[in-house]
Amino acid sequence: MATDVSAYEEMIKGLWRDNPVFVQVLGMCPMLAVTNSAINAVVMGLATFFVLVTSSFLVSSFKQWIPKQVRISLYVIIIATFVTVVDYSILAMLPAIHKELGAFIPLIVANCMILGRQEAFASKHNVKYAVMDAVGMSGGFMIALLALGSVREILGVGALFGVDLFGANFEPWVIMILPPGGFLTLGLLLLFFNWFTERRRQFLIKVADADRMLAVEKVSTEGVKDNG
Amino acid sequence: MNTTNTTVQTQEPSSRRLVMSMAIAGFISGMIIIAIYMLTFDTIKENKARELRLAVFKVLPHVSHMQKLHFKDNKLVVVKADGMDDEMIFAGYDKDKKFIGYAIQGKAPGFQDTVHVLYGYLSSNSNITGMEILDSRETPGLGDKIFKDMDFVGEFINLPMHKDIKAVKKGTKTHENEIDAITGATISSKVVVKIINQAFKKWSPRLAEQGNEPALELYEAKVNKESQ
Amino acid sequence: MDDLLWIFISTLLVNNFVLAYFLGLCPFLGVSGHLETSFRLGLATTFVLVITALCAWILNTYVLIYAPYLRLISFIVVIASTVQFIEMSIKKLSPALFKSLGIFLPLITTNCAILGLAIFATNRSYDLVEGLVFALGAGAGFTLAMVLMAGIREETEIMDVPVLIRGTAFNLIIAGILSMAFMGFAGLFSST
Amino acid sequence: MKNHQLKKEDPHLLLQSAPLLRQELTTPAAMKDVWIALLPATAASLWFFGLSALLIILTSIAGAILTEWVFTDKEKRRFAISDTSAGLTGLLIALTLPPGLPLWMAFLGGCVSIGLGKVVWGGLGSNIFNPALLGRAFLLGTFPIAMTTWGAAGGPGEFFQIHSSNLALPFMQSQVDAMSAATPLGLMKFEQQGTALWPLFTGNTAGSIGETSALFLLLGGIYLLLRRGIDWRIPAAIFLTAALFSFIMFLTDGDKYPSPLFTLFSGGLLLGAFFMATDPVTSPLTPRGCWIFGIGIGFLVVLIRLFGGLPEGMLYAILLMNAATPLIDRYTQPKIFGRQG
Repeated sequence: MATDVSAYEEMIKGLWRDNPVFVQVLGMCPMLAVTNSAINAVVMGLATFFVLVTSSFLVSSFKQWIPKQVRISLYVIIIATFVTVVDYSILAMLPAIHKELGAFIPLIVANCMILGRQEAFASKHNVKYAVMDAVGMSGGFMIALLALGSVREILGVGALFGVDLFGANFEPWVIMILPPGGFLTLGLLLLFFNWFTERRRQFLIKVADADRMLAVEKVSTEGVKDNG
Repeated sequence: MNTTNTTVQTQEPSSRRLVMSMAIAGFISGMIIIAIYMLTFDTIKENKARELRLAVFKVLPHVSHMQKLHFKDNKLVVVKADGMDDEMIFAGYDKDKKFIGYAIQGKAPGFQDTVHVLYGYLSSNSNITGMEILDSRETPGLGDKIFKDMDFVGEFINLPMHKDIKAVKKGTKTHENEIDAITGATISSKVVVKIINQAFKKWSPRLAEQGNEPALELYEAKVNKESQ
Repeated sequence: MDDLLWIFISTLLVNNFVLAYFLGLCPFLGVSGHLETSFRLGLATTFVLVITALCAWILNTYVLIYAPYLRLISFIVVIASTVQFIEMSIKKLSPALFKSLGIFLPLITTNCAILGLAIFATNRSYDLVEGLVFALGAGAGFTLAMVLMAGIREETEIMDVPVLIRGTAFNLIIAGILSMAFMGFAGLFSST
Repeated sequence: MKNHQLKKEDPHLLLQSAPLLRQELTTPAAMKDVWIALLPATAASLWFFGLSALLIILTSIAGAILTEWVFTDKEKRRFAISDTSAGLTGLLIALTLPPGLPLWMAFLGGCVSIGLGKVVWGGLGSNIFNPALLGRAFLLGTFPIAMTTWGAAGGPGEFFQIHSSNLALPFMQSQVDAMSAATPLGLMKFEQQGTALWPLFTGNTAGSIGETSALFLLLGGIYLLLRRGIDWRIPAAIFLTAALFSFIMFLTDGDKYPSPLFTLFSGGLLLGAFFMATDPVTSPLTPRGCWIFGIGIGFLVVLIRLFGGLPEGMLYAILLMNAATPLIDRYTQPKIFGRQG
């Protein structure tokens, strides 16, 4: 029971508290390069999900047999294998999207988030935790991709997942689907994330303060009662 | 591994084990990659062929069959292999396997990146029958009108190619070899025109004399079925 | 000849690896705090890029035409071992150079610009010379972006940028502005 | 501002702390000089482009001031607005906009100028890039069509004629305006068609509302130079370099490339050289640095105009040199006494 709860926590933490993009600032390259539309973001998110979960599963299952000296090379081989699998699958199933994502699917290999998870987590934990962690991390990555992709597509094209939102007269913000728009949107999203975290922290401090005050008051009133 | 240092490295695995584990990983990963390659090979090949066929059919009307021609040793030879390079063009044939015209590729640097163009050419009357942008990264909403603006694309249908074509400001077209450029995307329009002029210059002396065109050698049942 | 110039200018300014293709963002956002370091990292990366272009060409011409499916994995392995090899040989041949570049070499292995270069050069079927010019342009562009970024960051270090903004968000916004300024180079030397 | 002047006049007399601190005291008085210097060009914009120009100027100033107000701490608000720098940024960006631009875009331009150009950097004096130009670069990248659709210059008779495209609803496209025309730079670039120098000099051509009139911009610029509000080296370096570079190209092919005078009087070169490149906060500190900065701008603007894809490059030339300013500062810093070097 206890293990279940913490395995669940391993998953949840990647989604928000340790979000690979917003908090750890990893995987910036695919993050910015493919998020000019929501559908590209989803495909990239799914591809990363597949690669991370399968690699984590393998690395964690075989961790006793992986010699320390060559572990990084082995991780890279494992990751590159699965990326090749994803690359060919997308090319076969979704040729149009493959054309748009282009070189950035093979570049999943160089996403430091994936290698980082193998080194920092999967190689040290058992299969269940490793997979849960991978699901959480890639889920968090997908959330970030989708957030960025949606904002950029809505403003830049006036559509979401290719569905027109504002009618033909909408003036698209072209810069949003160009490189500067990627940098600026992610910068502003991070800013918003920081601001939100800060607000929450201050709120929690306030709540804690209020609690303490209440406790103090309670003690003093109780003390008064006692005296009375 | 240095055998003289055995005292220090008692914990470390032997180099044989390292090599073995790398080899096993490499072998497994190779098997997986080859498996996915075999699995997707046909679909990917078919997708690519279909895409190319659709593009050729678009720029050369009434075509039912096509084959690749390679300019080698001063003459055009039919090639059956995959892949495409700058010295290759397509020949289109009608239902009765009679030669219709050529589809020729060209490329040049555009506003952002290289623009790839495919156009159809009838050697019988020196007409361009149509133009299709195969690949470009021109500005969305502006430069991308070279393939999204049907008025512009339409100007290349039945365009006489007796001398170099020229892009002029929209509305000032006076000669039959002139093209109305897209307002606000003059550079991109001129690039398309430039590519066609260059490719024309390169290929027109190479094309076979009329009536002497290479006969249809490949006969793919699939193509035939699709076109009927 | 014209084409080579265009490949160079285009990768240096118009399609800058960092500012337009988002390649090499990790060092660009992470290690660009100091000018001197950034410049050296830029040089080291350029060096590795050129070597990679050479390796990619050899692989493409002699190996991968028979086994295209091994492209990614062979690139990765070759890049990693090349960097290792360069590191060792520099250490032996020129300790001084190793002192200034050495610490960056492991960093470069994880730089997606290297793998990106190999893949882009393959996708565009560049020949050897084109590939080398492409690598030089990419490296110079990476160095240029790094140096500009580092200059700006050093300058803003002593200014009262709000605490909330400082950090990656701020770096991304600077990168966005730089990327916007580089839009001015669009179409350079293409229209004639 | 005075402090700054001193620094530029004689760097050897000044003790500078090792990492150069930029503490420009941009007082309302110095701001007032810039406002006065911009008056002739603003008046000319009203003369040529009528009510449209007025509306664009007002909305973009409103956008700039509103953004400044929203993002400033409550205690500092009054001071921040009363130094008029936000309003000035709003006016400067307005002068670089085409007369037919939808007003909501002008408003957005004002907001972005201040937000991206000033607020994120920590306020006045800390920014690296010229805020007004950032706003314009953003608008040009965001709405490339609206930003390159130019209205023809009219006269006082058409003062009350508003471009229909001005009144597009927020986030909506404008209807195509019948009064559109090509700028002299656009004509040169795409049609190899020159424009007579006299209209170019007075400003009776299509273009951004405050950029067309060389005469009135020169008047303002000379006023600023006389008041020593700006460093003369920057505009001088820009003019010399741009003229020289374009003269060389003109000699190689007079049909394809414009004359040096055309280069100087067209587009945003004058406005940029006098009012934007010279912004003390975003330009180098040392005299040598100013020369390098100006030469860089002059070179880049001609490079982009003649060999790039865009007809006008002043905006990008200044932004790029702004980005290089920290580097220029670093390598032109006067040597500190008692140190080898």
